[in-house]
Amino acid sequence: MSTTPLLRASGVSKEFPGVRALDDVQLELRHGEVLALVGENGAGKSTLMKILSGIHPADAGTLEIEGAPFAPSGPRAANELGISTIHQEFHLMPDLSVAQNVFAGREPRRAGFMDDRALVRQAADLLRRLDIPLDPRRRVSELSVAEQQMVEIAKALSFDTRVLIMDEPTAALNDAEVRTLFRLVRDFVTPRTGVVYISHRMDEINEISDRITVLRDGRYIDTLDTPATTTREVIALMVGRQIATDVRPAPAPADRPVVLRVEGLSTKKLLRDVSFDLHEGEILGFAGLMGAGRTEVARALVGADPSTGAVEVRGRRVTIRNPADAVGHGIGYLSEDRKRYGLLLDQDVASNVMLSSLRRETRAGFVRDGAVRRTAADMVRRLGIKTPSVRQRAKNLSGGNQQKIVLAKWLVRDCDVLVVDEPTRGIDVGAKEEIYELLESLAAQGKAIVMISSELPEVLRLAERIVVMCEGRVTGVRDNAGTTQHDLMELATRFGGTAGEPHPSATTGDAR
Amino acid sequence: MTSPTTPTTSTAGPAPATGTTRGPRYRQQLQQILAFAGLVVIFAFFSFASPFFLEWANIKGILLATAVTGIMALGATFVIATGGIDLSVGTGMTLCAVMTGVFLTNLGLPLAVGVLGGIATGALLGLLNGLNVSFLRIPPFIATLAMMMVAQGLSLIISGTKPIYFSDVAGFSQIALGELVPGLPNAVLIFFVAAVVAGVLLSKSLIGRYALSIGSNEEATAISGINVRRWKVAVYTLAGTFTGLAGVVMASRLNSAQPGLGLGYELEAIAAVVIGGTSLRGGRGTILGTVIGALIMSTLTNGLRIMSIPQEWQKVAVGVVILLAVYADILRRGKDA
Amino acid sequence: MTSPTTPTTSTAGPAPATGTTRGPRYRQQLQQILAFAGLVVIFAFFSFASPFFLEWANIKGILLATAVTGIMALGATFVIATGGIDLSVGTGMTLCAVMTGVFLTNLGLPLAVGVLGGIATGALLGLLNGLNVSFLRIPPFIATLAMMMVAQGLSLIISGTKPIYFSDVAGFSQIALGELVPGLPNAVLIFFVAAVVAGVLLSKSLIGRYALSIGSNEEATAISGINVRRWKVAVYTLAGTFTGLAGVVMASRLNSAQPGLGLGYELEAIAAVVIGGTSLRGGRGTILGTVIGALIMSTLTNGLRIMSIPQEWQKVAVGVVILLAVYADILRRGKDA
Amino acid sequence: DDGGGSGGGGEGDKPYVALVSKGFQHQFWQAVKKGADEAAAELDVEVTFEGPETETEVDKQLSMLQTALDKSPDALGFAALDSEASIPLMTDAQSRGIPVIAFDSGVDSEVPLTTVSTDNVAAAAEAAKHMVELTGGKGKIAVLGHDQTSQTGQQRVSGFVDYIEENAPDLEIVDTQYAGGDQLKSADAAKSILQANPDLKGLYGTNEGAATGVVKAVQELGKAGDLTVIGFDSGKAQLDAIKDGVMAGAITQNPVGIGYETVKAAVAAIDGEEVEPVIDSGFFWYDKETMDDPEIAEVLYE
Ligand SMILES: Nc1ncnc2c1ncn2[C@@H]1O[C@H](COP(=O)(O)OP(=O)(O)OP(=O)(O)O)[C@@H](O)[C@H]1O
Ligand SMILES: Nc1ncnc2c1ncn2[C@@H]1O[C@H](COP(=O)(O)OP(=O)(O)OP(=O)(O)O)[C@@H](O)[C@H]1O
Ligand SMILES: [Mg+2]
Ligand SMILES: [Mg+2]
Repeated sequence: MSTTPLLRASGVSKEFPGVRALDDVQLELRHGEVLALVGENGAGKSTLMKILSGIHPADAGTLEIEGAPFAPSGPRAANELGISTIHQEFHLMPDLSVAQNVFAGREPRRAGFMDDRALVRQAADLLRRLDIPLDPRRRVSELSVAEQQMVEIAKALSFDTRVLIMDEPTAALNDAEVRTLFRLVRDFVTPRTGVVYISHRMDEINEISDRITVLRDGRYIDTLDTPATTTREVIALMVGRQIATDVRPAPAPADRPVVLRVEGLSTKKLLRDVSFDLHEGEILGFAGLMGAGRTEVARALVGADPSTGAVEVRGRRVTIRNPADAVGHGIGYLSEDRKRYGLLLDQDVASNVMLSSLRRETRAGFVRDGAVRRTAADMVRRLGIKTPSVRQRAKNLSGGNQQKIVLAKWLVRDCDVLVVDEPTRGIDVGAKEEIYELLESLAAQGKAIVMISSELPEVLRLAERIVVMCEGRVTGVRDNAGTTQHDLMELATRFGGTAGEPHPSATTGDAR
Repeated sequence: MTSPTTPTTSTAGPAPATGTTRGPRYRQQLQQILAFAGLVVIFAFFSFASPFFLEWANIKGILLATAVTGIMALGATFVIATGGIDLSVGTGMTLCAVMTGVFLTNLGLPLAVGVLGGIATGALLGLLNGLNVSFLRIPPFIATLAMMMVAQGLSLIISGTKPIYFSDVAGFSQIALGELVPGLPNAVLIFFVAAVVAGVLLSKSLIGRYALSIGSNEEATAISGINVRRWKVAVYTLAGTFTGLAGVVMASRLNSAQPGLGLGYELEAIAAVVIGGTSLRGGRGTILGTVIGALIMSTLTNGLRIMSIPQEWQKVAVGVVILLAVYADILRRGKDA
Repeated sequence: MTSPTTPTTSTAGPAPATGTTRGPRYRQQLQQILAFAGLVVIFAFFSFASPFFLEWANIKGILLATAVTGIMALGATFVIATGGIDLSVGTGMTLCAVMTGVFLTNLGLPLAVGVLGGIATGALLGLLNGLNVSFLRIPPFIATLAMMMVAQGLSLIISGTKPIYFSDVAGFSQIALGELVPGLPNAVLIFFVAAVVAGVLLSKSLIGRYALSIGSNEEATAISGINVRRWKVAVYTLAGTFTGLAGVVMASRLNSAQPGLGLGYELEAIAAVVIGGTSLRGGRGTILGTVIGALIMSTLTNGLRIMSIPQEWQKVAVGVVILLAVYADILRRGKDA
Repeated sequence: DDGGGSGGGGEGDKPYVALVSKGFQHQFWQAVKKGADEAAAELDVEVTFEGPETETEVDKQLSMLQTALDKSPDALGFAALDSEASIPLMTDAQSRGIPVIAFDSGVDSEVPLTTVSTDNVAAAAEAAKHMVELTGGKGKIAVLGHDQTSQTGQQRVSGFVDYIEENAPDLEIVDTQYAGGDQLKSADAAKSILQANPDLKGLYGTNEGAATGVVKAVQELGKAGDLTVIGFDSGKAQLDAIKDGVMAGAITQNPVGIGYETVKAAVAAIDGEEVEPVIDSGFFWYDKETMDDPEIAEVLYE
């Protein structure tokens, strides 16, 4: 191994209007290593990667690959230099198939025309080699977020790549998929290649990375050898304070009234007879593998998808035909797909935060803009959203801060029942803990929360009871106390229906 | 570093860059003032080119010529803000004029009732468009194209393919041509008042905010608990109401309902909206922009005519000037666009 | 996916969703066959309603009436697939016809040269549209609206506002009306051949794939390293080429270039595309759909005429049937849409 | 198939005459239709009447003609937007043995048995003659046309312009604009003309829409009586303007007569009778004084 690093960036600065995203930042990737890049939301990680992959030009600084200076003129140029990137925000063409997305711009041709059969074959080969169970002919718009992430990964690995940049590739994945991904990363790393790996999940970083570079507020802080460092130290460098982990929720009082009762929820596509109760002040966790149907439960519940079954709110049977009805009954839903179902990307922070509650901020039918901005600014402060002003467009915020905006929207709306689907997707450790505390304080105020998460530690950290799903069915309900990740995993992989508990149901209390 | 191809900037959606920090609202204002500057340049040019251009009678003529299309364009702005389109405004306006004629002339109803009836006809057309788009999920282009044909057919059928005259309806022609404000025809006054109302509705009321939200991201708006279907129906109905008002104003100006008219007006209205900076993809739009867009169109036509430019050259000139005006606007907004 | 990496028996992964596994292609075909069924229903209805409808002469008439708009619609499909729009196809076609007239009649060039010149005119118009849209970043609606006016003006200027006749150009009228395949006018043959070419281009070649890709997500396409700007120029140029072909066919059918014609044809062409299932938002579209959309429009018009339905009612009927046809299509596609 | 002899089209056993005109929505064409319907009732035949939306849509008219032929009518009435373009279909009609009657303007072909028409050039010249008289043959005048490209539209301008140029050298035509025959746009265009030429002596509108627009413009600018306005065709707005003195007078053709004579000639042709090769339906100048004459009142429509 030579002493010249595979990739080096030094003195890189980048300014967006009103935001100094990067200030004299350096980064060095050695041959054959996985370098983790960590930092709080808005620290500048994605910006640095976008500079390396030719999406943004840097204001200052030099980039070298194998010691040779380079300046990618665009993403294609970066690819040709051997740098490929899995961006935090997906860049997929939803109307095209998986295969067409993976090989966009590099379609196999025959006699001047595209050879679609070869395209599908190549894609199928690639997916098989990567052990990603996806049909290459499926349309991307039909995929779940996790599956879309898989497409992005396959695409990045389809190049002849020396430097692989992964910007929060596991944010949408659950443990099983993370395993698959890590195997891919290990297979990828050879003495001539290297990986830059961005994540907010410390356990992953400990497992996969060789060294860790820390950014804070757009500045380079330090680079550490992973084996010689503890998570605690890294977090302290990132956020400048200590964070407690390994907490579990306090056992809940027994006699709380049922706020929401779901009975026999089914959809044409996936769900089979899903039932559960939700009590006042309770956080109910939902665990399961990709495609287990947790998101679909949430969508069916709020009327975003058609379904059959009964829903009772505080004992009263309600009909929910669309999310507006749901909100009318005090049920809010925070989607896992913030870009598609969460944000108005072209509108400002204030409009996004206030979208669900706008009606409340009107006088005589007119919107009180002053009040709207004040409330939004309050939320920005409370959640520590990094933005120059509430008039910044949502599009220009970092991924984690965008997620906070979506959360803020529902906090302002103040629903009795809040269904949060992957609420901490892309949120840094420090902020994550703040959000946990926030959810707990909401519960303490008597709100009921359904929390869907692919991170089992997160589920165990917050939920008093945990519903586990597999293939659209509830395969078990566990109380937090005494339950391990392994137990949940076992329930989540009960394929084939009949096996398992005879009548899995999350319903508690007396029958109807 | 080398200059990037900035692939992130699509022509449609404004992307990150200079000026963004000051917030969209500030930028919007700047944008509008400068779009206004474009109009001023056109004005200045014609003032030099023709001594008659700046006479009040001519300015009045321009304003009057803007009124009908302008009123339609106000409504169209809301529809376009949602990412939809309304092709039925032209012939719809005619149907409203014809219905006003039926109410006032054939049925002899009182003036106010007839006028409200004409406007209500427009609202009804808009309601139907909205229901088709929202509940039957027919793409707006198709739904309103169909409505455009139906309205055209109905105008001819109801009127018996004959103009309906309002000569016997006392005061009807005063609606457009009377001068409540001395020197300013009421049609222009109605246009301005309607613009102010539309402006307030778009920027300050729920219907406008939700229209822009729907245009920005319909799915996210729905998941946020807004009844997107119902608000879309409301938006199309509102647009139809403006169409109805345009129909009444036109009928009043011509003192007759001409059933054969109207086709092609929808394109002018949409053009005014788009020149005014509202994106056909939805999510952004302003009423001031639309008013300026409509004024640019009619000022151009008037100026070229007053210069006695031959008709065929007028078309070329209008085309080129629109290109230039919009390009200048894009340049001004810089990388932001 | 956990330790044993074969969680389900389905090779397609853990997506038990019905139908989706068979892939987009299968569904698209199904969809098209069923859209075709819509056309068949219309056909069947008119066959019962009028004894003249199914006569070959009438079918020929329908096909001939479809040819010109149909050819324009083929090109428009590509533009719409990118999420753009081309309003200049109508008057652009006229300009191409006029230029063909100039080449053949005024300049007396050989037939082939004149025809190619006409088509090249279209390509040039398309190129200009493409440059305006891609490089000047003018919204497609505005860029092509301006081109629509410019082309209209130029047609009038170049022709001196008079039709140019091809009576002296031997064989010219055979281009549209000759019958290489006995009983089938060449115009129809040209339309079909053009449709096949367009179909292959859209579904099998890079230009089609990238057009759909751009329409689906322009940013992502650019990030995939595809030169979006250049491909957009190519797409508009291709559309212009079809416009040129339409112009030549139109000129040949009329044996003259009519400079006043063309306005309004763009709407018909776009309607054919949209009725055929191509979304105005871009990203999806098929040529077979466009052909069927064009046939639905002209069959409707013809059938209602042959039933001697009064003209004003024809409009209403066409509007309503288009709504029904598209709604049926939406119902059929169900939640998929 | 067979030559479509009697008993071919339509329902019932009445002879069927298909009329394909140049337009449909304009009052002029509605008047033609009215005449045709009158004749149909009188002669007990079935008549259909169709025309494209604007007079530029040559190909749409051909499609209508094609469909009409496919209905195997017993006779066909046709007002060609472009003679040249319709030659193949005329030949087709002949080969199917369908007699063709041309109306409005002639069809440049041997096929039609007769042509029922008005001479637009002469009619426009008549308008010019009155313009010269009423303005004293001196000063500036302007023309507001309705259609720049259709034959009728061009003839109504050129007949006027040619007459002025030949007979009134001191009368200067300062501007000719077109506004598509749309009242609203015509009004705006006429206002621009008046605005650019404050000393205008006369303004001529070439069809109902254009003339009505001119009247509107003059009224809106408060210039009634300041200049000589001459119109074309009729319609209530024009008749009122003449009564009120805003308009000096107008030319009218005899659209009802055209429709009537066309159907009459068609029926004669079906019955195998001889028809005159040209049937001139004539045109009239009318003004405040003459508009109530029975002969003229008959050809005017509201
Ligand atoms: N296009 C842009 N325009 C304006 N500001 C931007 C733009 N892109 C990023 N920023 C700002 O630059 C800063 C750094 O953002 P970046 O996306 O690099 O953060 P990050 O470290 O990736 O955060 P996260 O963990 O939330 O993804 C943020 O404050 C963000 O708001
Ligand atoms: N918007 C969508 N359109 C079509 N299919 C979808 C959509 N969202 C999810 N699916 C499909 O529905 C199935 C169930 O996914 P769902 O999102 O409910 O699972 P999940 O348990 O939330 O897991 P994850 O979110 O990790 O995928 C998946 O196979 C997915 O492909
Ligand atoms: Mg990031
Ligand atoms: Mg999910």
